[in-house]
Amino acid sequence: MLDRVVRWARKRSPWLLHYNSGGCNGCDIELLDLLTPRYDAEQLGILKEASPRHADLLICTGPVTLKSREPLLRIYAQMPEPKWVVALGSCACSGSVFRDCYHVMGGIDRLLPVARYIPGCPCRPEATAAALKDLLESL
Amino acid sequence: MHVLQALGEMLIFPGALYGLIISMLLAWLDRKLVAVMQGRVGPPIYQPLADTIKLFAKEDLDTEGVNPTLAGLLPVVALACTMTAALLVPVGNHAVISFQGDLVIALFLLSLPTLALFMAGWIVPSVYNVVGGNRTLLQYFAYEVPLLLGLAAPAAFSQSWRITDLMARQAGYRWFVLGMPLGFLVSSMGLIGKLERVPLDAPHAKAEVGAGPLTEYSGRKLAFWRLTSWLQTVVGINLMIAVYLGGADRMWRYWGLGTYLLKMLAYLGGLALVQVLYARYRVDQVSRISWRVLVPLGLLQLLVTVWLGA
Amino acid sequence: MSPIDQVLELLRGQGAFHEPFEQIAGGDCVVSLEPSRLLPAIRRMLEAYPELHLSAMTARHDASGLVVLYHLWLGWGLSLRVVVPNETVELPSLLDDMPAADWYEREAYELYGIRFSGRQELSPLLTSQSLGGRPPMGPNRGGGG
Amino acid sequence: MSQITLPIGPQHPLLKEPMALRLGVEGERVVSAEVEIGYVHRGIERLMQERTYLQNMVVVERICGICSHAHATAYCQAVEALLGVAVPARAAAIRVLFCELERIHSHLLWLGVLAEAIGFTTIFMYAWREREHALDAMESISGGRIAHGANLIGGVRADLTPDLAIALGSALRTIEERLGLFDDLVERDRSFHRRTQGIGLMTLDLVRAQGVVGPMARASGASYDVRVDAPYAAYSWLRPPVPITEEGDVWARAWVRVREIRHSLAICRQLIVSLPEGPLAERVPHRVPAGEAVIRIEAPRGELLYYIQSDNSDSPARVKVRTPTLPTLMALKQVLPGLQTGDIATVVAGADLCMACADR
Repeated sequence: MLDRVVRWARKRSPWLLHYNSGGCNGCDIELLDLLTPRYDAEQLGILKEASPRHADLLICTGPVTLKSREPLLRIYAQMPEPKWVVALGSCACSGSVFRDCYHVMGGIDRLLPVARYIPGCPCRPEATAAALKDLLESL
Repeated sequence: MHVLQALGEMLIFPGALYGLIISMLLAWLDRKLVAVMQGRVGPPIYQPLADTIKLFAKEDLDTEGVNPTLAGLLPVVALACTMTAALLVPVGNHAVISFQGDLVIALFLLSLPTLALFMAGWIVPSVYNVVGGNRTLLQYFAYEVPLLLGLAAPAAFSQSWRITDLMARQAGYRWFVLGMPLGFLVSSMGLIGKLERVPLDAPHAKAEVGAGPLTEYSGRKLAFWRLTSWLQTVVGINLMIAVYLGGADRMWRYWGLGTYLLKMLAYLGGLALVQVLYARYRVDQVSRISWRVLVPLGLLQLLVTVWLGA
Repeated sequence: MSPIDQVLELLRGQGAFHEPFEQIAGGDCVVSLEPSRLLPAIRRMLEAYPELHLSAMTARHDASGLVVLYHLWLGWGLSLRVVVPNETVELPSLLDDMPAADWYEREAYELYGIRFSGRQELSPLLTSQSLGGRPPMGPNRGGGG
Repeated sequence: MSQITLPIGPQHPLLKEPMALRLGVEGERVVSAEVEIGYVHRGIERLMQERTYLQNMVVVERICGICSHAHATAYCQAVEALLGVAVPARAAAIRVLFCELERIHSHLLWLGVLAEAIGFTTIFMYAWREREHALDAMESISGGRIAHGANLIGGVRADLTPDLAIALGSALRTIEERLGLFDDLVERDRSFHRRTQGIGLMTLDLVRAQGVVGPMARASGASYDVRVDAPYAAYSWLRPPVPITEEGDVWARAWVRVREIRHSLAICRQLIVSLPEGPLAERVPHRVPAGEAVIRIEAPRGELLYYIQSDNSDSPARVKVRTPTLPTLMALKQVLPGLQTGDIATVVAGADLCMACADR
């Protein structure tokens, strides 16, 4: 019973923390766009939080540059359980065009366990919203 | 019977349970109103409840270098103080406890959570928490005086510091807001500062200091702090309704509650409108405006009131 | 007198260069200079053209060594070309006369291994320490695509 | 008074992209500032040297998600200059159309970010709502909201058909109608003035010394705009007006940008009515003859410079990209000390940084 209540609440209150691990800005802007009037993710209970300590979902964009590695791991460690990582955009999923660059690791899953991959270059806010909703349903 | 009634008042209405429900409803309505004014849809009605349950079910990380007992105790103390204040301030025209000077005690109880919040920020060895905590304290010095001055005018006029007396003086729609608009505005600004709402939300301005004093807190502690802040909003609005808007006007038998709820919505709507229309003040701008504008205006109101009343 | 001729006149007065200019695709004029003449030439031009700014600095490899281009803007595009042999890889720093050169010089050091006299050991601007300090675009760059 | 270090970034709500500021703070005043970049450094310049000219069309659009078209335009122009190809008049006009739509969307985006930094979420929401119309217009023409793929080496891929022109016209009208709100904000709103006027002052000398370009420079009185000083594509006959002001504070930057949105709308409208007829693109060879090219164009943030060296093969020997954010960052380091901590967000957001551009 308690379990069901908690699950109900978790599905309806996903707070995001966004980290750009070296992406081109496109996905990041589209993610921010999700909060604005046309898409308004607050309907789904989604809030963008400022501190890793408050967040449930870590939304990562970018192909993980060598310099982003440390901050990314630190942010993930600071988040309280339960937590999920979402790879937003083709770069974050696989490295995309930057896969072989000398300063790029190529994909969030080289570092962190990824719960959802959202491909697209950049992915549209609709795609992000649908994928997040799908992730929440599956919890 | 007496004991049961007292218990009921403390735990159910207008005490803890009612306080929690109404504060969550108000928190939702606040977000919803702001969203609608910004051209968005806004969160569903159960949002604050879902947020709270989720936070309680989340891992509660202990921050390095912080005494866990103190960190856990501060939000509980803050919530307890706010709940006690809620018992002193009439809901509609129903006050659980009422005595001469309860207005001052209520204000004192309401300022304790602010100090606890400052402490909560100060004990964490993280820059954002400390800077946020400092700002909380700086702002506390700025808004507390206007808030007090603004509420002093009706008290001086009624020659009583008892909230129910103030309400009684306003019976028959002679609301103090009509006679003392300046005092109402000054104390409303003070209240916005106390609740750390836009435009006086510098202590937890996201773009500057993350989540301010609460940056490093997670899970249960964060949930307690959020509940405190929501309940403070309710108590603050109740206080303004009681002191300036005549409490619950009894038009006919059942209308008291209705007018009270209407006033509550209107006041909340006003707060939301201010949030939508203004950019944030810097902390130094807050103190400057407070001491150069709000305090003189509050004093003026007080003098005029005393002079007219005499 | 056309704008480029005025600049050439100015530089000739300094004895700063010997070659004629060339017009490259896209419209910029390129003037080649000896590395030792770079600083006097820049100083002279800063005096004559107050609105001059440094747009960018490009380094690249060539058969003759490392080629560094200083892309300037003085109402029209002018690039100064300096060639340093692969053995020396050192250029005078423009930092004192042109604060804008700061990060471009750091970047050139980091990506190409060019040293700038008058500046102490430059810290990497863009790349991570984990690259091991080897210039990723330098002549003997490491493997990988 | 003791000094504490206030680290901002790499993850911080103020920054949409990672960079790190290390600020020495005494009380509420900043006394020293260090800027660290490179978190978004992917090594694009070397990547481009390892890809063909054609493949690089995809790469350049992904240097930056905000000004993707500006990068593609500069790259195409450089390669076309090396090939000695002149693009058809219609293609030049459509390129400019996208440049201006991109400027509108970029400036509205910036206004929103600035508003959010000063706690004015309503303006953030409204600015981004209007920005959607510009994105819609670009999407309907090219098929991409952010990465448009509108350019080709030798011309453009996307055409402005008559029915698309009608849709574009109505999108422009919508933006224009709503723009009055932002005019009011900049001209009259006291709560906006209180947070932006006299903040983050950048003198003309600093602008010149650091080589700051674009709206940042024009807000400090510099008159440099590549579109006018060295016209390219269709700008040779469009001649956009250049708004300049001398205050040099965050407010001036907002004023310049809101003005520019208006001028961009006018250019778009002019292009709709006087779009030249003709083919969309020239056929070009894969192999580019040896040579060097320097191209400067006016991206939404200012002068964007591309240097390409070709060696008579199908991939470039050297590509250099200098983006306008780089000098802004260098200047920012000088502007931050002396500020109140409460103004850091305003100045950093007001600088319109694009780290993906700066780091490459």
